[in-house]
Amino acid sequence: MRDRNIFLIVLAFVVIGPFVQPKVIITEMLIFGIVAVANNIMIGYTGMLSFGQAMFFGIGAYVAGLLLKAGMPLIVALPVGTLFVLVLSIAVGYFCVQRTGLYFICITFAFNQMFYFIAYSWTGLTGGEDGLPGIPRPSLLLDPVAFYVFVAVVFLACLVAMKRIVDSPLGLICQTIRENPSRAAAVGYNVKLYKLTAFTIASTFTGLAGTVYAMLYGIVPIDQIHWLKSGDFIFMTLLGGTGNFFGPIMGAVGYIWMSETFSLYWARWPLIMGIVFVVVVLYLRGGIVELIGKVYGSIQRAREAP
Amino acid sequence: MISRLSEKLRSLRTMGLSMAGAAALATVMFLPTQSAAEEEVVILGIWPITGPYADMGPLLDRGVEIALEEVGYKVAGKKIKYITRDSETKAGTAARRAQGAIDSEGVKFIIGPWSSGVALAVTEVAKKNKVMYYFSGGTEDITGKRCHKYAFMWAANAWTAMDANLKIFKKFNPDAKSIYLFVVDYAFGWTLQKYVEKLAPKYGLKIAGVDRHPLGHREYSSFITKAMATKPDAVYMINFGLDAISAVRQLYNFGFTPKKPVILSWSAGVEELVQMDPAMRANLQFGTNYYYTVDTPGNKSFVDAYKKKSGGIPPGYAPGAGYGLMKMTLLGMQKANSTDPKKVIQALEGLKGKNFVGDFAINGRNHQTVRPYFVARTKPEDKMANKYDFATIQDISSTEQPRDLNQCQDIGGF
Amino acid sequence: MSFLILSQILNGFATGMLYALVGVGLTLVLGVLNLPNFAHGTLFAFGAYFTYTVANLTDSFYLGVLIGPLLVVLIGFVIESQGVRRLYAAHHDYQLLFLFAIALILQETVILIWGPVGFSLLPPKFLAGAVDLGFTVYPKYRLALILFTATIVVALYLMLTRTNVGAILRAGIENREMVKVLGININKVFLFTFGLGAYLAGLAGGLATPIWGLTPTMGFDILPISFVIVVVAGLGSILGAIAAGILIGLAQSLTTIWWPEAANVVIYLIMGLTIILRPQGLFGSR
Amino acid sequence: MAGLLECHALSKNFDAVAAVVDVNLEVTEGSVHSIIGPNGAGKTTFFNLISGEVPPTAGRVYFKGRDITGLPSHQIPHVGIARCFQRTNIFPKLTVFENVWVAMFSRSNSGALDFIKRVSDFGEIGDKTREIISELGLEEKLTERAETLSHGQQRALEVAIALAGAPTLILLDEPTQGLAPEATQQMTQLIQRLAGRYTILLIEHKMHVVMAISHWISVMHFGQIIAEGGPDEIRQNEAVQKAYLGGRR
Repeated sequence: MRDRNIFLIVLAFVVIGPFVQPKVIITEMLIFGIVAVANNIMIGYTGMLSFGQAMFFGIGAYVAGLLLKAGMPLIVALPVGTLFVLVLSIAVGYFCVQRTGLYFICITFAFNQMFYFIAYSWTGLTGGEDGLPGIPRPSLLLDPVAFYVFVAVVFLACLVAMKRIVDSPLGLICQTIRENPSRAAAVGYNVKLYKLTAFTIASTFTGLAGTVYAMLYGIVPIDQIHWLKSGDFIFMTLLGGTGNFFGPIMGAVGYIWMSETFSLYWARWPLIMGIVFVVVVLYLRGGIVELIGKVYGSIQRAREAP
Repeated sequence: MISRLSEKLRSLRTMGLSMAGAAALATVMFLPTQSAAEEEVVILGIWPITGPYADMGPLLDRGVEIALEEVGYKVAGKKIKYITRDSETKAGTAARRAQGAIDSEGVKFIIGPWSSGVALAVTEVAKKNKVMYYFSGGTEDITGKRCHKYAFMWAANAWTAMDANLKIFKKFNPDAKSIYLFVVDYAFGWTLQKYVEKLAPKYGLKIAGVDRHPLGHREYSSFITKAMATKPDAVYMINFGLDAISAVRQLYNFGFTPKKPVILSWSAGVEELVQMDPAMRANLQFGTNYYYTVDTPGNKSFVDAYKKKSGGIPPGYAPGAGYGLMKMTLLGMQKANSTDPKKVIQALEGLKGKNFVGDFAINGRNHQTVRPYFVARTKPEDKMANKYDFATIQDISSTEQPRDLNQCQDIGGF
Repeated sequence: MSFLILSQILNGFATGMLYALVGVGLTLVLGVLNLPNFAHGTLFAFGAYFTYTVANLTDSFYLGVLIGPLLVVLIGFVIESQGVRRLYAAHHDYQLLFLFAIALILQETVILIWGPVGFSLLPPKFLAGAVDLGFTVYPKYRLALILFTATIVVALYLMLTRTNVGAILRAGIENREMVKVLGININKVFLFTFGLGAYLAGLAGGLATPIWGLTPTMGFDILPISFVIVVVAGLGSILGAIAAGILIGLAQSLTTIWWPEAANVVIYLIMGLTIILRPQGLFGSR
Repeated sequence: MAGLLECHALSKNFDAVAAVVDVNLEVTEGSVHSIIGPNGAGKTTFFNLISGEVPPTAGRVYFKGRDITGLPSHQIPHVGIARCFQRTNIFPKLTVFENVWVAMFSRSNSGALDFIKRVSDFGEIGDKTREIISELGLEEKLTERAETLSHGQQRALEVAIALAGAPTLILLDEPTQGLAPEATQQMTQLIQRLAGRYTILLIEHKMHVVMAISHWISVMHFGQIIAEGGPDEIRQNEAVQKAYLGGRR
């Protein structure tokens, strides 16, 4: 399927979604959709697996939340929150990209924990365990519909921006690093620098999503910066499929949908989630994208058959 | 030319097909949920079913069911639809599920959850959606700093609870001079600590030291050695659930108990005691919002009904809270003879009466349920009538929080 | 004050040795198998639950500690041979997803089997109670724990440095290709390593029960700490994991004297400093 | 006359093993310079020292008179040295076009961090990429994934990637390795075609290829250069025959 068609499907989802499901759930799907797509710039395009993306999501949310609470307008709070994450991700990323493979996973994981405990301990600023409450929304966005439209616009804008990035030379360079880092260096690319760039871009979009999340319930709960959330982000990305730019959106939608649905029927629902993940890993590496491709393919074959 | 056109048509068709496919997928995935029928009132219980408090969710839920069975799932002429959601003890998830249930199921009343952090997120959702919210117990902010017209708290006020703990401790340990505090390091823990520090002089007690530990901490040896070095007359614990159980276990390992008493100041009662070996819980004093031996008319029928469902285990704080929350919500509806949240709230404000925990009154100014807080002391193993006969409730007269300590300046309007 | 510091050092060793066991198990799997084992924590939990069950059935804590961890090894074998083995060629992301999924499944299985409510297990009679050491009163069980885990750790270290099996494992950490070239059945090596990692996690879980008790989520509580140990130690360093485990245990308990709230933060401070000052870890070479 | 590339007393030790020992080598601009020697002689390590994959233990490397010793590998292409690897070393999941395009882009003057424009917006780079691909006879595979190419085509792609970096000097590490005779011949012809335009430093085992295309040959043995000269000289050199030709195959 061509990108344009997929984009239309995404658009259709954004428009139809809120009519068939609670807006808040679709809103979260869009917010985490941004995160999952951004995460895929690292996982799918550059071949880096960060287990620490929740720290950027959470910090984006905290900074924007604090600014909004201080009476700053949206137009200041969101960009400043995002910029803060940008700068921070360069600093954190600098240490992380020095290592590869498992060590990279461990370091990002450990950084995540460090920032979690900072947020946890710095109660005066973040509210610690109780979360950062009372974040106001601008009066224009008080109405749930208006807020949904706002999130949808941010989502689509992020999508276009990230699509632009992966279609740019940078996107291609990232893929060369995924495919063969030493060869990428041998044709003249500073691998660590580009990894840092990919890390920063992914983290910044993640932070941006965080700034929007801060307004969703008017509270930043501490679990949004916990390492389990970083895990969620990875699972969303992989569930959707890393081979396609749009795949992770389906991952975010599917992940939230599964947790919402399964939890209604069985108290031990994480077990079902676990089984789904095992199936994905063992039989469906391409994620939901591959599943759709297979179904689509078999329908086509069936149609062609006499 | 024609081929171009047909190509265009084909791409249009793929587009149409994909759009239709997306719509179909969306419909299959998200079967439209019906919102509440007119003659139904939908009450949401948001409980921890998975995550660190997974043990509490089913117990809370069981308590609720008993309250509903008592009224035959009907109130004020309407059928009650009681639904539950898993909070996972994650504030973000709980907020999403609460908001989702309000949007799709037409929820008008929320009860739960179990922990303070989650409650503070849910209370925002309730406020925004003008849905009545009855919180079990914990952070005093619900009826304090962040009070609002739609939120109520069932558990006793923190001041009330700490005062009761100290009073009973002093009564049974008249020679005691100093206590050492273990405090879980977050807002609710600090609140309780603040009150203990304020109240201790009143009972001639000195605070020998305070150690704050992170939530979910399991290793207390270093706190215990530090505490023991100050030779306190008791360790006074302001922590909950597994943290408290771990600390009790290790205090016993270190030989602190049973020589000297340990106070669990905000305990779940039965739920925590069953996880302790009888040797560990010797010489324990615990304060709780509900203990099953409380002697009130309403309580006996509840305990009997509960034991039938649980296979003989008596209810602790969690089932008591579930039962109590639903009872209070139903009471409001009955008094208002309506299921309109606003009318129910108005009916509850200032309401006084007796129920299974004893005399209660709802403070109209901050929506705090004023009610007894129970303090009990464990029985020695050979005095236990059965394996759940853990403790004896001591004097239960409780004092209300002084008005100047309450941070609910203005509860606001609807 | 100095008495307090002495007792805290004792405390630090007791927890530190448990951390070391968990850490060595994880670092072996990480180093030899090159696998982000996010199920390590739940193996720790299973160790505790199996120990509890066996101890209750046989009325002997010692049998529990002996048999419980061995049952965890069986789980480890199943995970390795049925799942992980098919993933060695895959990217870390899928390995991680798989192992995390296993962790979820195992944790929920604990609740299905043993229920969501936790348990306590007291130390055996012989080790119950406390002894007066002069400067402090200290639980006998913890003293025994220090001695026992120290023995295990030393034995483990000797096994890994002085025996053929150890040589193969260390070679596996240094250079996996070499092990293949040497004509050793790499599948067996991997199975053994995963089993050994599971055993150490399970043993730590079993030994920890009289101190930390049992709860279904205990696996997810220990997991972050074990990863920190590996980062501080240096990936694949066994000596490093032992040292880092003890170091973190000590740091935690000593922090309690002056800044109790930071008992957990200090772990991550140590780790942060390590990353900045010595990114390859204290004992790492890569 | 100073050479284009000069190595002065270049050495590399891995732990206790000396892989390259005190090598002095000069590559004349415009020449095809081959390095031969038995397996394990240290030829590839020597390449790695020049292309910055590993830093030398001792000695210096000069390129166009500039000291490039220890320069990180990603800066080497920018001084004008391109490298082809012994094992096929391409980007398997990318298309042939993309493989060559990135190498071309690396040396172009466009902002390296340009992530506003699409790849397709760089018309000139795209055109040049296609040119090089055609030159190497891969034009029909333009949009195929590199992993689907035959071995010979992958070797050609490897050369294309090197050429795309607009180098002065090309390091070729056994370009004909594993190729069928016909493909070997094509590769030989290709190198001969390139010979006029680029300076080529070549590691090669197939003697007929070496003898056919080289202007100058250095023989390496146990990390040392044991002989140097034109093809005829080398053919007749006794030390070489003993150490290398005699002992091989």
